[in-house]
Amino acid sequence: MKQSITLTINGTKSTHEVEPRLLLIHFLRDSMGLTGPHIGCETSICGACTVAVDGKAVKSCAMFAIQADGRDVVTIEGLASNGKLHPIQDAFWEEHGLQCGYCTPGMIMTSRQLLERNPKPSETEIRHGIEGNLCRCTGYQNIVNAVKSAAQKMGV
Amino acid sequence: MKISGSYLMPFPQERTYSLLQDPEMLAQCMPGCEQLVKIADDIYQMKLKMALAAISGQFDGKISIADRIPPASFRLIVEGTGKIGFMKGNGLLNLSPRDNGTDVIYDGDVQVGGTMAAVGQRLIDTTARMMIKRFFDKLCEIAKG
Amino acid sequence: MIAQNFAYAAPSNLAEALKLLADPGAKVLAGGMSLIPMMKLRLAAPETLVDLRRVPGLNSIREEGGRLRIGAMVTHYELESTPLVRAKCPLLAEAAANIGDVQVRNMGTLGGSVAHADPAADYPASLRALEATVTLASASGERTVAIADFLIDTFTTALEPGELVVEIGVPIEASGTGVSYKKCLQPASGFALVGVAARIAKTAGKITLARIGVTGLSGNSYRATGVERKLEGTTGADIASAAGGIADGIDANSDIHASADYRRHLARVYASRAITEALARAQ
Amino acid sequence: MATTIAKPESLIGKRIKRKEDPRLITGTATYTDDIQLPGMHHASILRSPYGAARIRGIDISKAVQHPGVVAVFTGADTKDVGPVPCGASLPGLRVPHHYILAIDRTYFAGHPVAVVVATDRYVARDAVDLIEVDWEPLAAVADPEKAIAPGAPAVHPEWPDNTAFTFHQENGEVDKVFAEAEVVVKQRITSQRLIPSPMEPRGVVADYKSGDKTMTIYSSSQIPHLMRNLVAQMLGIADNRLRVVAPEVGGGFGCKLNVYAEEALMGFISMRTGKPVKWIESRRENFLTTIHGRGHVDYFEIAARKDGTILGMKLKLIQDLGAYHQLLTPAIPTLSVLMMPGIYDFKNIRADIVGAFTNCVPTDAYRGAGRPEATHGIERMVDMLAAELKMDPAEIRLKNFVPNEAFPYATATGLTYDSGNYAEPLKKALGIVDYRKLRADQAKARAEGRLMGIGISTYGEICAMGPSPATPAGGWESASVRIEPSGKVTVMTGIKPQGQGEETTFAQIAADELGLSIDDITVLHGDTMVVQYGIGTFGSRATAIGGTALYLALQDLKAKIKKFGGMLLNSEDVSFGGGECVCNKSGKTVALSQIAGASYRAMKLPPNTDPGLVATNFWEPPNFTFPFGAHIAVTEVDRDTGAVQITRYVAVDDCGKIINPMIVTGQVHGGVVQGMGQALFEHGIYDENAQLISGEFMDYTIPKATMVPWIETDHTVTPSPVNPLGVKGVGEAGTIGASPAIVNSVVDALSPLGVKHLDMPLSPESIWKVLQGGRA
Repeated sequence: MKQSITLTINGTKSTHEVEPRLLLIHFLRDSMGLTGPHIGCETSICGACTVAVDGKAVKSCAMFAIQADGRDVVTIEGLASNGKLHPIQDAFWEEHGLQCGYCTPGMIMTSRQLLERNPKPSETEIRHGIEGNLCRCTGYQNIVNAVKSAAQKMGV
Repeated sequence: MKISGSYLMPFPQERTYSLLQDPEMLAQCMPGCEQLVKIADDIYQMKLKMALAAISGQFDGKISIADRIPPASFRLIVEGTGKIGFMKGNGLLNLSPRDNGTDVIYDGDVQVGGTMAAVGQRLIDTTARMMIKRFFDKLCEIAKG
Repeated sequence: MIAQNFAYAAPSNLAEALKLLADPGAKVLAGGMSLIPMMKLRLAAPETLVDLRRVPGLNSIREEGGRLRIGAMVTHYELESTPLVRAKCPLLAEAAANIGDVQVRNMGTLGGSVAHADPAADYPASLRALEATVTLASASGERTVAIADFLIDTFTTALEPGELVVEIGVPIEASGTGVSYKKCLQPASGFALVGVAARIAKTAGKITLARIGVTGLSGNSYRATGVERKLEGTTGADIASAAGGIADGIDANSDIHASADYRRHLARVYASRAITEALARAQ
Repeated sequence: MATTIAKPESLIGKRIKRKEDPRLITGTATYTDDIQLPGMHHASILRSPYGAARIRGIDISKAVQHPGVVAVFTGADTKDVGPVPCGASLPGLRVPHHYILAIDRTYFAGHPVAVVVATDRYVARDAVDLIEVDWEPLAAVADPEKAIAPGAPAVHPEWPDNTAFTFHQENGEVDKVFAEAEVVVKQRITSQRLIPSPMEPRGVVADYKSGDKTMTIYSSSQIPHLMRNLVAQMLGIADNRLRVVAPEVGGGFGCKLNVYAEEALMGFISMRTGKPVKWIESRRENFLTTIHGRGHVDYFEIAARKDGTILGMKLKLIQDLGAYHQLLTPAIPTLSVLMMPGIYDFKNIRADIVGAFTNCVPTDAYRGAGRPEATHGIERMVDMLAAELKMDPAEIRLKNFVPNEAFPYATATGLTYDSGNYAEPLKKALGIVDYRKLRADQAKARAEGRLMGIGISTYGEICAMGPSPATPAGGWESASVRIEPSGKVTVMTGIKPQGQGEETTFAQIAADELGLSIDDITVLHGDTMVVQYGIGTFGSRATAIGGTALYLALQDLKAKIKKFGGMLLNSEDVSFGGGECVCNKSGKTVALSQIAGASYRAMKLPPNTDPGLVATNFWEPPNFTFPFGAHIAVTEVDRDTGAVQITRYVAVDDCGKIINPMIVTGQVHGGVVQGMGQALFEHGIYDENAQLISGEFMDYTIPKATMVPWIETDHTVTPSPVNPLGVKGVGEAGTIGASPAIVNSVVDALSPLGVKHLDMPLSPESIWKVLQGGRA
């Protein structure tokens, strides 16, 4: 039985009928056309599906869309404003913090949470901050560099 | 995966031996057992509903008893298949008297396949041992009356 | 990976939630960090999910009667970061900070974790060392049980059908008590191969209180009372010998990540590390 | 009046931000699962839970009746679809018929048995649970050594010895040098099964249009053209009616260098249902059914003189093939044999491979494909030899390297190493770590009871696969370059990046040659209807071969530009540079945009010249390239727990000329971390019943950010003479160098305890056991 949900996604409020079992990631990708967040596993290890719900980074493959009823969701698509990249996006580009790009939207959303809570993280803190996001390409070093660089830019 | 351990049953060895092979007792004590029907000598068909915290699943399977050496030892083989995978346990049970009771020493292995094997190997051993403990606890409880 | 269908309700008060939970096919949804992956793999298929997120009062942290009373829906992140918890019950904050990753800590809840009773979860070591209490509610009222009586076995708790964890109580740490949680994690899943929580108070150079909780080592977490007795009354000079008994009589888990022998060994090493740190932090 | 043209700075060798990134960092890239087609159905596959089983019956009736289900197919429906192809050939190779859905027997856990097609992916998944299979589990075998021992269960009943092939290669006087050797060291060394784990699992969308009998298949692939050829054969449709599109690909590492059952299966479904259909692999399926890597048991023997001179080597290699041959399965261990002498100068080798069938998913190319196994072997053996002779591991390497004057160097295994300066990266790495001081630190650490280790690995690899005669499907590439009427440039290539950044490096090459801004260049790839035929991206070949083809096409184009430029300038003496043609006499210039416009407008054409500015050229490499390098790992082992900490990691690689150092360093970082994964964490474990028990990210550890150290990188540059760009390739280097560096380091740390060798992964428990005195 479908149920109604009303939520705000990247600043726009809308109402939808969903099956309770519909995962938030499928709702965002298949119903809303927001294919930035990706699905990389089913055991909530990889973090490719990370989005912000009420300002908190969550794995949208481990949450039902119905749980987002009444909440505010931000995906990677909602980060750049007026064609201007978010400083973290910019830093990932500048520091070569991505290769295949599949983990990148989740990695950026988690980095955003990290910098909101800790604007000047150390290397160790960055590595801990992104341990819920797997990357198979970069060896993480340039991601660490990107987060550091973003922290500097955002601190200015 | 190897599973071994022991359980002290507060009954004499002969009684313990017969309790452990009593299909009615098995049906009552196997965690989740909903039905046990004899289909051949020493072979029983079983319906099992496993429910463990959030995990649950229906299994069709059978229990067989083999290699009997009364009242010292026998082999118990438990198999089940369901939508979430299959499991197969094969264990040798050795009985010996201890402290006015009977020490049941089991030694065997458990195989798990299908989706169940996906959630984490870490849970299989722990869960199997808990199921065994529950089985013995219940058996003692019922046998004591 | 897709869950089987179910009905969903997000009641707006506790009474309504308890009424829904009286249905044997209903299952509580707290943070969902354990439950939802299992539902996706179809290892769990509840008929109804009762989401507690709208029930008021379950996410509060209060100081009352010398204890912190923590609502079941308080998240790991809140426990890790709330100044009140960090100041008054640092061990719980430390345990929370060790769970999973930031996304999991943002969603996962104390009550959900405790009710799930995963044998390798982080909280039980600390909750046992803290001699925490668990308050349960059902349609017929509330009761409070000791954590030791609540955590019965692997995934098995004292929760009766229709009953709900609503609150966890922990003592406010006396000043001078040193605490530490040390965890050897299984690198893939982040669960504890072994986790040891230590609380130690010292007066005039002697250990007056030692509480040691262990998780991950066996099918159920436990308090290492033997180790505690060996520490209490001493100056804490021989930690290694006390910690050496941490796994005595314990039927240790064994899997592809660590054999029982190795786990027992790790328990001794991590017990020693946790006790050493707690002792150093005790004044 | 002559104007001074400022020659733009060359982009080659510059750190240029990637052109592909804006879409990736904004979430607007299109991966396979992002594709939505009108009327598209979804497929979900039922797979065998058993390592080996007979299918006594399948009942699909409930599934078929389930609301929303469009069709259910089993092996009986798909048996006439061509088999999943094996592209490798070896003398006497036994190739089992690999049906796309099992017929009456399954051969590995995860083997596809039936497929449900439904209107929605949730419904498809529900209906899979309604299919009832009457299984008869059979005895299975997962260990390759057990598989080839007498009495093992037969994976394929027709070949009870489980031997798919044997392969022998020999050079020199092996028996003689072993008989005369002053020292012989023997060791069994394993390279465990690894699960490639790209973050994007595989996925297929197939769209058949019955009206014109054309099919489009979208697949997350490294080889769209080869896939087109092979899937067209499997489905019996003409290759010019099959379009394969590899959209954004989220990592491959070799596992997408393949054609799987699902591409043909989705094609079959779309042909049968007349609707597009999508299948996206779950992570669990990825573990169970996408190829694995490695799976070696190697018995090495090395013969040497007392002074450390290596004389010869013997290898008995048992390759765990799994139950079938995927595209290149049996060829992978032959690459190990080719690389077995490493970068050392000796000519006596003997290798014997046994390819063993097991009830596991097939192994195939995974980052390095055969070369990491060989490098791990030789680098371990050289270290063991050094230990036996009490020589320094750096010294013994320097003594045995192929000398600089020997290039091009003919190896004992029949290769010709193109160029090398093997001592240079080692010396550089030793300098970076201050080797002498490091050894002194180690002595001090040991005196304090700490277990500190220093591990060196020097490696060579075969890259730029390869000359066509040496590869199963051709080894060339081509490039087409089209300068559009505006002067903007479109480059088309047959290679297919999966994160390696060729849209940027190829644009750098094109921009440089044409004197344009990199923003003027667009690089197209991955769509067989858009770009010309190509072989694909694997074996560190994209830049060395595809980039060279591009370079050659650009030369052709430049000649044509000069013709048009000369015509417009009314001069026969023109040069082209900085995006414009200059009359060398008058100094007059005409911009490329004007030239391009004129070439298409074609009011006037130069003699014997077609309109437009389009060129295509090909590069058939005369040889492979052979990058090399030296890695040093410093480790410390926790005496209490056996945990290994990498305290320092230095990688000095030589991949020839570098086009974009940022990308090269990124490739090294990623490669090193995958090598670390093998050395320390990753292990695809099948139990004795052939169940994959490390079959999810909960149990299979790919490195997380917290688990890997800072990596210090440097380079030496020894251009390859094989291609005009002088490039060699770098995609696999880090992985090849890392695992022996780490294992050598940990063995060095534990050597005071008498430890001579440890097998991967170096789990804390395995080391703890050694520390307990249970010697490895």
